[in-house]
Amino acid sequence: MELTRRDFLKASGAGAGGVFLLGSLKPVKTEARTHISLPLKKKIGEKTTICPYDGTGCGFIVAAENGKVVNIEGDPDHPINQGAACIKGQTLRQLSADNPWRLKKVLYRRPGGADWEEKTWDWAIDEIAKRIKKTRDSAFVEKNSRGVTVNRTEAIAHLGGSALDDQECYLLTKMNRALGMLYIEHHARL
Amino acid sequence: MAYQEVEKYSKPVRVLHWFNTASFLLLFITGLILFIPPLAIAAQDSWTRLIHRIAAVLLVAAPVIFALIYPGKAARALKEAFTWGSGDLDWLKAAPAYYFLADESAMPPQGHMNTGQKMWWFLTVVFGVVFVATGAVMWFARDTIAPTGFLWAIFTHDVAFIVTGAMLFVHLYLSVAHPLMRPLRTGSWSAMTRGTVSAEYARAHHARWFEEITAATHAQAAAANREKVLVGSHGGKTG
Amino acid sequence: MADKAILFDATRCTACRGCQVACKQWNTNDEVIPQQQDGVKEVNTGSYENPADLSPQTWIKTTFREIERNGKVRFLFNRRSCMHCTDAACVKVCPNHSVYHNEDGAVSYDKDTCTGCGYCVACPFDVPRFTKNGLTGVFTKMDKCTLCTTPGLNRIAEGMEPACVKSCPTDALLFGDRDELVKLGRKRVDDLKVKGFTNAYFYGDKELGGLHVMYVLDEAPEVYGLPKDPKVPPAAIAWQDVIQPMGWAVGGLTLVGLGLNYIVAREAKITRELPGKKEE
Amino acid sequence: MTNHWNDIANADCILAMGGNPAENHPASFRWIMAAKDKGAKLISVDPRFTRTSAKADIYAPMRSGTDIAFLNGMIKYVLDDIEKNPQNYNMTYITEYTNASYLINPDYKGPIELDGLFSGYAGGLNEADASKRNYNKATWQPQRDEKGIPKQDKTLKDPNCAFQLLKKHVARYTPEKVNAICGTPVDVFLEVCKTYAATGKPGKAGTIMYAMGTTQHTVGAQNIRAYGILQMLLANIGVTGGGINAMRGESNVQGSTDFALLYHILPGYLKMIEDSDHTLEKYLERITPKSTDPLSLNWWSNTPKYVVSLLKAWYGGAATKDNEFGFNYLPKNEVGKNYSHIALFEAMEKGVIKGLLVWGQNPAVGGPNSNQERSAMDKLDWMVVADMWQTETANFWKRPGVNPASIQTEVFLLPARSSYEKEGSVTNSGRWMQWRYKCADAPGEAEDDLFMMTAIVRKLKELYSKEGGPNAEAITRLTWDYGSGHPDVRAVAKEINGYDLTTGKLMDTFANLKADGTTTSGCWIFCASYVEPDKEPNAPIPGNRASLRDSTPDKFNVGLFPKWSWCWPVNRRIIYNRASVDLNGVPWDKEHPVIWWQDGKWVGDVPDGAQPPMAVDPKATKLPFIMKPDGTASLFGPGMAEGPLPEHYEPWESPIQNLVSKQQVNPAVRIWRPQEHGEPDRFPIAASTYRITEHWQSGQMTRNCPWLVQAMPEPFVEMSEELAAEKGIKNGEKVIVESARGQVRMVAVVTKRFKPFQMNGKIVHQVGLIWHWGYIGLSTGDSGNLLTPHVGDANTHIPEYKAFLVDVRKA
Repeated sequence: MELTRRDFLKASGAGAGGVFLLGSLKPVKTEARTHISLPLKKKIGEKTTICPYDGTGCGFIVAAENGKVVNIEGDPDHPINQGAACIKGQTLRQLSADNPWRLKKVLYRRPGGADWEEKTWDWAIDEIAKRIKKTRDSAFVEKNSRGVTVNRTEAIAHLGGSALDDQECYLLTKMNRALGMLYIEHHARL
Repeated sequence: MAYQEVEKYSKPVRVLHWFNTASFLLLFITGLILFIPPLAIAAQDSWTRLIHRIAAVLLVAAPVIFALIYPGKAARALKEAFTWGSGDLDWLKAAPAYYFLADESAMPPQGHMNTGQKMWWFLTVVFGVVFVATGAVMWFARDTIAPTGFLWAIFTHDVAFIVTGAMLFVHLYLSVAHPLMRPLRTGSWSAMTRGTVSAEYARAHHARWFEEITAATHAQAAAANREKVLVGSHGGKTG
Repeated sequence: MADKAILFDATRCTACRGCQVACKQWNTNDEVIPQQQDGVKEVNTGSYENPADLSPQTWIKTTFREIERNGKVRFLFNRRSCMHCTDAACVKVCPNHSVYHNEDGAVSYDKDTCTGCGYCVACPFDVPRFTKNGLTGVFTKMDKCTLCTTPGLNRIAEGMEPACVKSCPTDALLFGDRDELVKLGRKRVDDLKVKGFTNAYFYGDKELGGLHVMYVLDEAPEVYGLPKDPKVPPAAIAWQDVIQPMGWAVGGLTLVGLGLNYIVAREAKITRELPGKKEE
Repeated sequence: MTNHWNDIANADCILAMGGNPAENHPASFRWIMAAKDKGAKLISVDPRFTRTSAKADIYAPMRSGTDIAFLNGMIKYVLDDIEKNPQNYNMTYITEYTNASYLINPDYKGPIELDGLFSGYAGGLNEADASKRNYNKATWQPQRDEKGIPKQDKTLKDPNCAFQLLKKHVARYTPEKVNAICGTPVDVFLEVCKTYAATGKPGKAGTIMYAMGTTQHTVGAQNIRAYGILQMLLANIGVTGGGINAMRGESNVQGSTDFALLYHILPGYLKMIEDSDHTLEKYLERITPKSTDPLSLNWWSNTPKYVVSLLKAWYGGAATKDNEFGFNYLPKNEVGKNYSHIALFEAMEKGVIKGLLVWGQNPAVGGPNSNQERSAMDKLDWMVVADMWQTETANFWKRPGVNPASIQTEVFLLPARSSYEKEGSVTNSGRWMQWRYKCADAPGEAEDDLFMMTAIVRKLKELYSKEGGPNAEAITRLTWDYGSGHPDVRAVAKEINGYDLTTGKLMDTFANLKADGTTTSGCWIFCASYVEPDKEPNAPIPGNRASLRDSTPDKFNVGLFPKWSWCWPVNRRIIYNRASVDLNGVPWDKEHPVIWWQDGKWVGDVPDGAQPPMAVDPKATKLPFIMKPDGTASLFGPGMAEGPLPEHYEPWESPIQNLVSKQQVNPAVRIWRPQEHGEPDRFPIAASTYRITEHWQSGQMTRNCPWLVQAMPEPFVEMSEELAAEKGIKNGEKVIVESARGQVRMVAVVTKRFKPFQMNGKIVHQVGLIWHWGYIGLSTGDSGNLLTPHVGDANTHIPEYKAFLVDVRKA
């Protein structure tokens, strides 16, 4: 039988079938694919920091774009951790401003209040300074019972500092002692 | 001879057929993605798999609703799928000569469905059950079943897909493309679109059935409800 | 390019779990921080091992096991993540070839073409995890470790170690050419045997054609929760090797057959019934 | 730390006791592993099997609070072994560098004679009266010759010499006794002794890594003393891979201690002024140690220079010779009065304290007996909290079971910046002062603490100038010159370093500080940290040595990294390093030398005193322990509150009677709430609190991070399978743990890692609780500190978190 062109076209079902059949003979094992080359979505940072958790003092590199943290990983040059990090160090990025649990505003709780109120820095600093002065002045001991100048107050106490920077700790001591405070404690015992 | 038309499939049956055709094609196409990897890009965000599920629900729901409304028809149809006789064997013997050489001589008389149609219908019922069972495992038991169970469900589902897929080609081909099925208005195509076939066609290809219905007609001897079975000339359309 | 691999030395791991979060940090997993109290719905089931399982956001986790032998307790730590098998069931079974071996030997995947079909549950290590579409409940994408070769986050291509390896303080994780690490791993296991760890085992050397995450263990693999003789499940082999070609073959043969039938039957019909008359 | 983190790699044996580095200082394990790679042995002594124990060569279980029995047993082993095998020990070190040879006051009597007490006790056995719970230490002193130099017997044979007294003292702590007290199996204990004593050989080094597990006991300071004695007998102080190394729990708890955020000191460990110090002169007289021994450098004799330089830094031009450099601006502690953490909260409850300033601390979770500490805050008029997060302390008025309306305290909560949102330095455990930079923006209006305190001080200066007030000049004349806008942290760092007022230049070294008011230094030990730019031109911030980032190894390649950041004092990486060499200046360990006398000078680390070695120039030389008045390390320590030698006493709440003496509890211990004492019949189970890797302190910094919450989602109490079976508790179930102070509800972790102790035939169960949780934040739960008592160590008043009694039941 002679096939016309039209016949051939009509038999295209058979043609498609052939293609299908060839497909089934194709080796199944897929070749290793080369990497799809895309520029890194994250940059590795340049600025260094020290882990705020325990006292090992591991180094980290922070990458930020427009002030927003995109990546934090161990500082490979740091002699102590050499780029490594434990689970807490690896979590540093979740301490960033992106964490909705971070405090963003000055908050104030009035006496007997059931909740917080948002306030401004100026207001808070004014009020805090007034409270400190009032409490200090009303419970200030200039001389003890033997007449020795002691210039102290027990009415104001200080707690904390181990999560702060050296310079801040130093200034806190300076401020506390200038105010005459004695009850000064931080995490060293806890 | 005047064209006389015989109703082969009632309207609800036809509606069901085309409804299921649509669902099945949706299932077929969204399932085919697994066999034609370049199509995967079209399957982004699982929407093809969502369509697959919706179509699956429709595919199951339609016959169930049909069976609830027309329990008699459903029962008859099911019975038909599971009723086999020696005539079917004869048909199988005669089929190659018929379908390749257009030699009808050995063809035994056929009932409402010929053996080939019955095979298709039988497999549709059986594989429908297989699809539904394995599909249900894949859909609902994915988190709970052991991976092996899931994998064998996939395996079975996909084997069923291949078999039914191949049969779908055959079905379509025989319904609309096979040279003997032309012109379309005379045979299966007509039966599933308009619901009727020509009496001539019915007599030629479904002699047993034709006899059954004509015998019934004779028994009722010119009864007033003759039109119910033997429909009058559709002259306008077929003339 | 030579295959790369990770060598995990269980005798050096202290379970600090830096790797577990380093992976999340780099791959930006778990970015949404719950706003309400107790918003992280995890419970402690009586173990340090949390979360209880891998997830689309947890691609690697540290496992904890306690055993007691001759009155001595041992606290064993292991790493659970994708093993990057050479005979990878997931690669084998993936209908769309979305899961693939890349040039480093790692098993990576193309998230764009993953349909979430779930066939990769064939993994003998139970690693792939799926995200559900919140609206439809349909699984959308598979996720797992890519050995830090995810396009756009590919540390290896940038000459860096995977995030987990970099994070490890005790060098329990090493990254490098697989051949070199195999030598090192075998040597370490031999050393352990000399030290009296008679069950010491180098896992991943031969398993599944060679894993790209290998384990120096001082106990038998089962003690560390690793399957002794992992296999690609038959159903998975059946998929790409049998079902898919069978699909193509059956479909193809059917079409070929129908096409031939058409040609033959048409001729027959013309000659037999209506000589000279052309159809429509 | 006497040494530093990298130095651990040089150790031949590491004793992790009272600390769990794998859990709480995971990065440090890098260096433990490095040591192990070279063959070092790791010993883990802990009541429970920890992540550190998992990597240890030897694990020795020890009931919490029995460290001294254990350590005295080790000391006894060493002393016995010295007698048998002196060649295995560094006898030169012991005789020349420690006070082993000192003859002690013949009137001295110890616990053997006095059944658990030392001579000089003011009260009787188990004295209840707090005022009598102390010692007169006169009989503990060494005998001195007419020049004031201690009398010595370098043969160490004299029965009255410190060495022999120590030997006699520890003779009671046999391995069997240790086993009966600590519950440590005898064979395991002897293995520990043998392994660790092997570091006594010259050239070998052993390090002790400890943390709060050692210190948070009624005998915390004596526990450290026991470490000191052991390390001196093994010649492990001053050498590479040796030392007594406190692993600090906060990034800057070293710095905040150095800068004296503690009641009893001023910056640089200068003793706090007291009532009796009527004048500056009297004060300096009291706090400056004296020595007449020409061989003793007695570095603390420079104290007046540091005090005056501090006063000049604080009061500048207002500090003149005429007003004793502003001495009277500063307050004086009442003699003998305790202002420590527990005392502070007791005073708060009594209403003495009206205002509280809290800078990133959270005692409502972290404080002992937190129920008391939370309710004491009700008495405050006001509270200022600077923090990055909402804390339980700031929200004490929201605590469960309390009606906020009934609490009248005003609370100001100031949003703080994180460590990488501001600039400044922190000092790590190894005393490295490391600079960090502002790397990212802070959320909202968050400000750094520097800004807050500066704003407050500026405002106070304004108020006191305007309105006056008592001792107003102390505030108005306080120097605070760090720019007019946001305070310049580098200016503060320079003030800490100090200036030469005659030249106006930054000081180069504290050796040049003067007592005449011509120099300043805010903290003398940090002098030399920030010098003129031309003195340190290569630092990223020229002159700022804390910013140095050059990790070039040191001359001997022992991991000192002298050009990485800066370490106090004067960049000396290993303190007491003069003890690392023999009398000729040759290192005991030539493979890992710290310093070496070569060609007439010291090379290597910055030496502890530049004088020549003892045998090279016996006249000009100095004894190695330059911070001790006598120049030697104290095997016998006359300065301690409860005795010159460590003696075992049971914790305040203990399941058993003291097996060593009739003295049950440390006779000098401070007990605040005797009525809250839990009795063993009601609370039979020993308990301890501890921290875990995944969380940190009171939890704000970790409980608000989903990655960490996911990794450890709930607080738990760990217990043995045996105890759980006894109580019908299944792993993962909720249980109630109760003490005499309160109760907590936690998940039970039933584990093989806890085992009941066999104590002298009695089974003692022990449980362990973590305390990182509270009622505020992303993840909430109970803190183990609701159970801990208000009882403190006799010297430091550190609370006893680590040993108390509880009962456990199914919730």
